[in-house]
Amino acid sequence: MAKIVTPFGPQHPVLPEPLQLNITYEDEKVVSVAPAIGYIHRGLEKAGELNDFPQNVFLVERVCGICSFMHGMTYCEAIEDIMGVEIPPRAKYLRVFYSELSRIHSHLLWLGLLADAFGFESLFMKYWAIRERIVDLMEMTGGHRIILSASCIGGVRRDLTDEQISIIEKTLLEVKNELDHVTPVILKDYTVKKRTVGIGVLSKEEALTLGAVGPVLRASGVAQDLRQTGYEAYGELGFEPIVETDGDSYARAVVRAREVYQAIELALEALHHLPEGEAQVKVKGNPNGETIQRVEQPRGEVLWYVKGNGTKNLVRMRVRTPTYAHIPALLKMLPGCEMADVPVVTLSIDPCISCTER
Amino acid sequence: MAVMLPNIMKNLFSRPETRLYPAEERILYPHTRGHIEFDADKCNFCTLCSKKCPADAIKVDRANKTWTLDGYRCIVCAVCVEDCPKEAIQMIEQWRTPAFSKTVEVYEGPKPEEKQPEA
Amino acid sequence: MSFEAKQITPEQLINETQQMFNEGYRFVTATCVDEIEQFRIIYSFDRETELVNLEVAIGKEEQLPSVSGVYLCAFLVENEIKELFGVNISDIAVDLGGRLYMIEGADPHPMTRKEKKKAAKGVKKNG
Amino acid sequence: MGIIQKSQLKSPWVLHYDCSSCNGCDIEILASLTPVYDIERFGIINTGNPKHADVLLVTGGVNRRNARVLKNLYNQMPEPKVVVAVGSCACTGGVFYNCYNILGGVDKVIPVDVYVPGCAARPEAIIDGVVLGLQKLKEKTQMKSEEVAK
Repeated sequence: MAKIVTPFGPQHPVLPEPLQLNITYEDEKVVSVAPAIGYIHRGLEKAGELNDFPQNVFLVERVCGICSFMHGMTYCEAIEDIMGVEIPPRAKYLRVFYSELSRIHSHLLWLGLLADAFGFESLFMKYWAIRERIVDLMEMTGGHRIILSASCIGGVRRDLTDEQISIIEKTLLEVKNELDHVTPVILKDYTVKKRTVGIGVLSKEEALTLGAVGPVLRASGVAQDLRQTGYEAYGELGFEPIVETDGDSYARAVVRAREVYQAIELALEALHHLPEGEAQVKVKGNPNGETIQRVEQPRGEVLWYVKGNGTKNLVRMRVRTPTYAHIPALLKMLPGCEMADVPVVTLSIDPCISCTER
Repeated sequence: MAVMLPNIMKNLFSRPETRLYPAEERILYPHTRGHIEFDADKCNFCTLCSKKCPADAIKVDRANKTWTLDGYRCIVCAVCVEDCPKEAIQMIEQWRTPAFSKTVEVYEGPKPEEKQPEA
Repeated sequence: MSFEAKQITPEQLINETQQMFNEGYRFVTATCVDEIEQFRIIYSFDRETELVNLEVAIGKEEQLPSVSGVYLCAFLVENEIKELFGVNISDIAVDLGGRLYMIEGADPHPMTRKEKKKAAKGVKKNG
Repeated sequence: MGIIQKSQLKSPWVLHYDCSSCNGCDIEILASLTPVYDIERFGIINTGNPKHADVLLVTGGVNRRNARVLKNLYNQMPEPKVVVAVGSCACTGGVFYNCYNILGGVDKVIPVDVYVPGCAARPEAIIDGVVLGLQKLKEKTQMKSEEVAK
């Protein structure tokens, strides 16, 4: 049988973003995959060296529109670490709250997209309808539907009022209630299982050596979550990573479906323990030194390296995003599966290409 | 599909989720970042907003007392609003409306000659 | 500051990385910093959320061996460093030919820092 | 105006292409297709095929590699067609104005008919933008039918 090379992307109905995979098929089976990225490369790291470091907060939030808050937060943490700034406890809890809100939004978005990838249109619509309530909360608290811009160097720009907190608590419980009806579909439905069980398997050893992170790593049976390190206020909130052992697309979907519940719990707990006081401290001076800061994003571990030399401009700013770490794993998962499964497997890593290429 | 059935039945009899946008406009939350509005009378042309703007959307000309906003480059981050010492820039909840062509908003402050007698 | 790195030479790199691999570390990333007179490359590894870094400093023209023979997943980041900084990395497992992000005819190594401008600034600050 | 042209205005099909945006506008475009904003009420359908599409929604500024893809998609779309630039990046380059790989707004590569500002543009603004685009489409259809008549 002759081998055929077909490009998957950059413009593809399943992918909202341009990722190009040059896939070699033998009949219907995938033999090998070569990535060809660069369709969204902007050169953001260089722009971070040209801008002033406070301006960068808004630039790095636009690394990715889905996990926007977390990028901004990690960058702020890195600058605070270099400058030796201790942020107030209220800001720490607020950051946990905003992070978990972003996580719920991102996971619901992804679960919807997965349903879309295997043609379960009504489930896609249902998930996105639920997600819209979280987006409303983001608009109410952060001031924008997508780009929250809530984090700033020295704390949090947007404090919550008691009235807002009661609305949030009510809405999150409602969302949880609605999810109770929808999550069984992902967990038990025949269509979902048929399309995901045993597809794109990544064993525990492969996941570790290929450098997979976040839900992909946890779906392969490694209980690793950076929130265990207790950054911000996570150390004070009870937390156990969610682990599945099968390592297939189904396990990855289950991990994320269960993490939504966990995120709701954590967000509610953060609000419950919210300390009184200021949410922001004034920061003066310029960063001088270098640091590495890591945070658990919806998609996995993100690493920020920041180096300043005592001027307004940074010397180097670098971000290693979760999808970047997942591309080698994806190249391992795809061979052996069938042509029709390529979109599902590709989506199962929760690809975010604008993160990857920056 | 069987697991989805309860959801489908529920959807059939529940209120639609849809916001009938052009027919019914939703009241925007307070402090939503929609677009910025400038008040030339309050401004002292200190150029702080122009320096702080991450997208370089604001241009301030000190000599001619003009303040220029490229609304199609503005990323509504509200940095200028927070940092303006004279509170000349305000955040309005309503989003900026789409248009057929890109326009730049130019505001002129009081001319230097007019202001001198005061000072 | 939450960042410590073990200084090693380019010759030691493969052995040290192999040792990391044998100890069960996960490769996180490599970060290249252009220090104008030389490149610093920081390799980060992770085991159960504990971060360990190796740091290599090489001259601008020197050759650096690839760690993608040990950790296959390093090929992507090494290709990126090779393209954006122009670091001479040899034997990358999957060599994309220095065309990962940019196209033919674009600025060859856009992430390198311009010596003149930065040096002048530095003098000003010190003086 | 024939029946085909009229139906084109009543039910325009959109093609979405992400140039180098941050995903913010993309998920807002998807959000406007889902139940809460439900752009299909107006007969607007998202298609993956440029040859089926009347309206091209572009998000993000153009970079060196995808300028060619964008031109390809634009050229494949049948006349008359409308291009809507969604978001600040697609209008002017936005916050990425000083990135080395960004050429600028979409109008550097293909002609743009409607600009939708905002970072990220809200679904309401996107709906407004597409509706404005339809006015443009009507003008173009009329111009084309006049040309044919001549």
